[in-house]
Amino acid sequence: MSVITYRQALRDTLRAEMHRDENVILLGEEIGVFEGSYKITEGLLNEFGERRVRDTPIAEEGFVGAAVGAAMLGLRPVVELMTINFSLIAIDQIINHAAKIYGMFGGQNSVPMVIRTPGGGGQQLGATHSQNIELFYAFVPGLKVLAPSTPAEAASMLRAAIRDDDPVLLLENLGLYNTKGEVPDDDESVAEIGRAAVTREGSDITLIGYSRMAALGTQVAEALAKEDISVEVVDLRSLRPLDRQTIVDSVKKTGCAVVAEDDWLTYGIGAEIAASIQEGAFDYLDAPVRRVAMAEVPLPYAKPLENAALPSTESVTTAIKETLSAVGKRVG
Amino acid sequence: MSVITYRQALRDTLRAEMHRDENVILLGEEIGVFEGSYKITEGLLNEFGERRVRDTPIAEEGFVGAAVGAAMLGLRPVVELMTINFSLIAIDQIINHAAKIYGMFGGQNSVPMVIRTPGGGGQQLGATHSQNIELFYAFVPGLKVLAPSTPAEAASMLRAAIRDDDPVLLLENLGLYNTKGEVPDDDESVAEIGRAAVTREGSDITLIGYSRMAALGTQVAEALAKEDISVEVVDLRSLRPLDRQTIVDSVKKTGCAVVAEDDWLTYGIGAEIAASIQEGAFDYLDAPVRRVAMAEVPLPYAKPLENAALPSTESVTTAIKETLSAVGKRVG
Amino acid sequence: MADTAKAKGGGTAGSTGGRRRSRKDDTSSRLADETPETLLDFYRQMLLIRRFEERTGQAYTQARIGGYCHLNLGEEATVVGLMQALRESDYLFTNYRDHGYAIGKGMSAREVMAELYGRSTGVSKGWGGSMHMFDTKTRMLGGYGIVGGQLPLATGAALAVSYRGGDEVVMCQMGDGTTNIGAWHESLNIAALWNLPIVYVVINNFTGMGTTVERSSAEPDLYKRGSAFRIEGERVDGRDVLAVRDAATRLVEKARSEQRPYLLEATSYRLKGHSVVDPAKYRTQEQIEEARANDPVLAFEHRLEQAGILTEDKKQEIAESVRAEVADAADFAENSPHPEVSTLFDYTYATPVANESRRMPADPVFAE
Amino acid sequence: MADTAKAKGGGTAGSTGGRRRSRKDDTSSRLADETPETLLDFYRQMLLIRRFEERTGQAYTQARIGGYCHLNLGEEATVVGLMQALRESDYLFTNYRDHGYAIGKGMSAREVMAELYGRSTGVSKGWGGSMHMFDTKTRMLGGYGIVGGQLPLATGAALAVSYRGGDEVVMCQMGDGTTNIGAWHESLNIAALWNLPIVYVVINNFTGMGTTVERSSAEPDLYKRGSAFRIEGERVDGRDVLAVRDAATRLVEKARSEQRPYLLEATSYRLKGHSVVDPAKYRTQEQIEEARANDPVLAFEHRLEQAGILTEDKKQEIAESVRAEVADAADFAENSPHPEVSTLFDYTYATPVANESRRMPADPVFAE
Ligand SMILES: Cc1ncc(C[n+]2csc(CCOP(=O)(O)OP(=O)(O)O)c2C)c(N)n1
Ligand SMILES: Cc1ncc(C[n+]2csc(CCOP(=O)(O)OP(=O)(O)O)c2C)c(N)n1
Ligand SMILES: [Mg+2]
Ligand SMILES: [Mg+2]
Repeated sequence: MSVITYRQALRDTLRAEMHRDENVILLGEEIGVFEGSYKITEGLLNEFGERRVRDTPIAEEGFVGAAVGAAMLGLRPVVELMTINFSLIAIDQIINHAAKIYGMFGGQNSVPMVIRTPGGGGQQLGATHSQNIELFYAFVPGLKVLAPSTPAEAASMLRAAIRDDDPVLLLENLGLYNTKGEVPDDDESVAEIGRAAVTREGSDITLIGYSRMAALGTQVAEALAKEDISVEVVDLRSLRPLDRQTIVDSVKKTGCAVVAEDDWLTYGIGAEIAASIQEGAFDYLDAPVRRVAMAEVPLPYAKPLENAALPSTESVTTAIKETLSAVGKRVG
Repeated sequence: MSVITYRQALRDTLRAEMHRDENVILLGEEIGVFEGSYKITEGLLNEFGERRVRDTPIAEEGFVGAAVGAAMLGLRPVVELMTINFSLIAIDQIINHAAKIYGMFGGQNSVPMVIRTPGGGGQQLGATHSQNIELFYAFVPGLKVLAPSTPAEAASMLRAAIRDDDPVLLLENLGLYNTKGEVPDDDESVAEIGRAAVTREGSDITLIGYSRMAALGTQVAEALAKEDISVEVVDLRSLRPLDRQTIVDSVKKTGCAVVAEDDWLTYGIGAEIAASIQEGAFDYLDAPVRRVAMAEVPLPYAKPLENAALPSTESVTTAIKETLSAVGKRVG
Repeated sequence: MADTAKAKGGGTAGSTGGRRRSRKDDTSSRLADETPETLLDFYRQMLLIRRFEERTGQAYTQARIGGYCHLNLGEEATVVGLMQALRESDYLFTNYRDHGYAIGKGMSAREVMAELYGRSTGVSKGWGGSMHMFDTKTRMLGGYGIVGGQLPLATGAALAVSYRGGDEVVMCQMGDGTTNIGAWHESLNIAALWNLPIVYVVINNFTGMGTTVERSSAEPDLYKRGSAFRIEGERVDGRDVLAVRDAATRLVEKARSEQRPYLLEATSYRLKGHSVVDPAKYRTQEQIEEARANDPVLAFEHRLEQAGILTEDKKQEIAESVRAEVADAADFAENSPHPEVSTLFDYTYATPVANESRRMPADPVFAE
Repeated sequence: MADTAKAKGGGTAGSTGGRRRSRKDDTSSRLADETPETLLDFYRQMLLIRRFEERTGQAYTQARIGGYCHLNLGEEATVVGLMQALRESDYLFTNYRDHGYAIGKGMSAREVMAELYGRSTGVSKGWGGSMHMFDTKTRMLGGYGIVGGQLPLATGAALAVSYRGGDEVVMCQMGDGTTNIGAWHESLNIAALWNLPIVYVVINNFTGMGTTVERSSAEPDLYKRGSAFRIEGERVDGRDVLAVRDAATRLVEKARSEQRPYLLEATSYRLKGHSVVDPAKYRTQEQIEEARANDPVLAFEHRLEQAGILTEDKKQEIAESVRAEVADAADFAENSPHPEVSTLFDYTYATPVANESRRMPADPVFAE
């Protein structure tokens, strides 16, 4: 076991997979000479050369589509999109092409590729650079969408994504790149796509999150444990397919739930979680599923406004406590 | 009152608004000489000339963005996107620009424009041409999204959209263009954006839909009335803002609900409806909110497969009856 | 060699837009350089596409075929000429106007017609339909319905070839209207930067659906648009099958040996509307007559007859064999099974995955 | 007139890529044609941007400014020269590297600095930050952070001008890397087709973030890329404020009188990294020295000194006045109020609407 950052876990995994399989190539803006806008690919151009680590022009649609075409011929391209906001320029190639080619042509040709891209607000990047739009990909059959919340998950999910024969979007997070965690030395674990995980057991309430909000959820749970509130944390890990059973099983045990998400509330990821819970655990629910999400505005640059608009440990804590009051469980 | 098609209602309204306001111009592929892929703009080039009815190159990002820029200077462009599937090429200009400009620059400049585009499967157009991705726009603060289900709604909503100072996406539907309905002569009604409507009163169950599924919902309700099942139909009409209160008030009355949607189930529009109902009518719900939606596959071309994958009167009827059984209401 | 225009990295600008007719003169392709077998083979292939598409149009109006349906009528010489330039191992990507290409690249008329009928014996098992012919064996990697969508894909396929050091070439077909979309610019730039073995082929039928090339492309001499990437372009008369073959072969072989992209524009005349349902009311009488006068199948037939290569007997024989092949294809399609509803979830993912949704519309989310 | 290269509809291709240094020779701008007032004004404007950006960099490292922050250091002559070409009524759209342009188009250093500090006195009321300077009064319609996003917008603004028959011109600034994105192609094509009064200006600092122009643009002579649309292009030495002003004025006035688009490329040298946080480790020592040697502010200062126009006194006076203006701007920003959290929902919609969400993160969906 070593304690490394989420960034390092991604980098180590990319490197190991490139050594393992000659078909793995990297494409993206500024991933080579500049070593990546967030330095995930640091050192890789030096080690593998221009043939395998390709700086692309600023042409998201073109190079994501090129990755799809290369994958059709059997390469396993790993594309970096600098942030998920820029994926909107490439979305036609992702949704109308990568996600469709296997099915639309009757299963003749798979598209083994990975798109790595960070979401995350809270960096004062303003309205166009702070969106969490993983929903757009999680919605689409034919894609697989993974959202690691720890360095160990980042490694095992990236490994799974590269080895999978379908297009996988790996949702990273600006706010997590510097977070640290234990990752096995000579790690070879491969995450199972389509599985959520109970990352902390508890009995009073279920808290469901993914990516940054799963990490934040664990902190909230730890803090509340000191107040004798026992929070069970479910990390969704896979946004498509969605593992409803793990969520519902937890809620059947606790009787109530809060969903924490970094995107906008209306139609956000949490809507599906709440809808699924009421369908799957209807008779077990003692209070409505509560959602904590971003205020529904174009995210402002000014720090006080941005802070107010984003979910936080405070707002998640409030939602948990109010839900527990509603079900008549003692709080604090 | 005249009985006209949904297509005619749109055309008449475009024409009247162009006469009313010189700032209204039309942009889109093949809307002029070709008179529109679905003939909504038939006759308008002849009447208004090339200055106001502009055939664009096949360049969705370019001409949608040009409409945004023109709107910034006070024109009121109405853009046609041939189908919503092609909006993915323009989505960066819609989400990162049209929806952001008012807020990101501190409310200095509004963007009064309309994007008209049809969704709808069931025409054997295959996986890339049969998607219902209104979710992507309904999710985004800064946009307004309307979904008319009748000719009268098409007219009053298009009028509202053109006169509104914000970017509005008007979701039309391939399956509705030929449907007929009453529209007032010299119609001047302007829909209120952000309001749902109870389009049929009932007491046993609430059926919620929008666009084609609201129209289909009315048919189902009429058929079930013959079996003495009283279905209240809520037509969402506005996907953003979403009128939760009207939905919840109906469910408080009936005690149960089915959502019918033409998009994929997981993370679809119905997820938010179900989530909102369990939050707003928790103590009134006698059974889980049930959702009827498209099977989660890239939609196949072959008719038997396509038919099986799409929601229909049968599947909506089944869901209603099974929900009524679950709450112990007599069925049929 | 046929009359072609050339632009080195885009050539000189300032030339006029508008239609440019190539006349049969000294520079046009010479029959004398070809064997009669070759010429008759090309004629038969062109006629097969002609009859196949006519039959497709009928079947569409009889509702045996659904969705959008775009025909290659009027483009037979272009299609056949282009396909001669490719080796079996070369890859092809096209737009939705793809029936002729599918046949030309080696799929059987039967399987293509079955795809149009949406049957499980179709090349894409009935999942694709008219716009989505695909066959890994013959290396036609799709028909695509999103305008310009095939360009990044084809560019990426060329990247894979280049990465592996293979000697295949990728051909990427598109229409004139497609040169205005962003994917065009991004793809050609990438192909030029990375020295990819690909030939982009623009079929210039002078119109998108109803919008003329002059009203949609600010440089209507489309072969010159490679200039923005230092990609050499050529224009060829798409009604002349030999000229098309020659130009395409030359550029494909250059792409192969030099490992860089080329651009070929083939002018052509759509005989009917944009798709089967389009009555093309926007066309003038003059345009209709122009298209008819430029019918490449009749013109080639006439040339071969004049040269004594196509005798009346031979003509009858070929007509009959083509008729039979098309009839057989339609019968095959008609009698083929529809895909089973039980296969609906077979092709969402190549790697099976936990918790994949397999819910039919009426099913609850949680099965009891 | 300064040394400019010209391409008529793209001109001839085949010229070499790579950096092209313009030397001060006979063709460079002549001081003698200008009044000392003009020259000193330009010098002061350039120095103001220089000092403003240095201060911005400091404030960023002191965490007074957040987000991404891109400076105009090294581009002062380009910015000032371009802004001279515009009338007050002309419109400007830029990318995120926009502080200098905002000041040059007429915003006060105070309001621009306040925007950087995220204060409600900022030009965009603190909602935009560094990348999003905007002011309807001075007709700078934004600073945009999505690469290429401003191109369709600016094109549409020119459409509105043209539709109304106005005599304004739109200037659309961007970086070299931006010429590779699809929006470039779609926008220039539309502008040329529809005869729109717009000048696209490419600031070629020879690099995106760290990727050189040769590795990202297959035609690295960027001013020639207009050839794909028959748009005439010119290149000008962006270190020479007079040359930039002359070239920009000429093209802006042509766009105005002829009602059509033009393309201007200004070569320039980024003095620092891509953004404040970028140490630019990928730059060679030679490149760093080259950039320093090409410092446009020092060069212009030196020229004015040599010509006896900038005396030591004058230099001190200007330096002091600029110092004071920047210090005042920073004080103003520092002492301005933060936007109130109660304003969070003020700018989602221009037309108020029923059922708009005004929920804070901890609020339930249904208020009691
Ligand atoms: C992105 C996108 N926009 C619009 C359409 C609708 N559409 C289908 S074909 C077509 C015209 C294409 O013209 P061209 O490229 O010249 O090809 P042709 O049909 O003439 O062969 C259009 C606009 C589409 N399929 N995809
Ligand atoms: C669509 C998009 N892709 C990527 C980025 C990230 N990005 C920001 S600036 C930049 C480089 C731009 O280079 P250039 O156009 O030359 O402008 P410069 O910064 O040199 O002025 C990149 C890739 C972005 N903001 N938007
Ligand atoms: Mg065409
Ligand atoms: Mg640059």
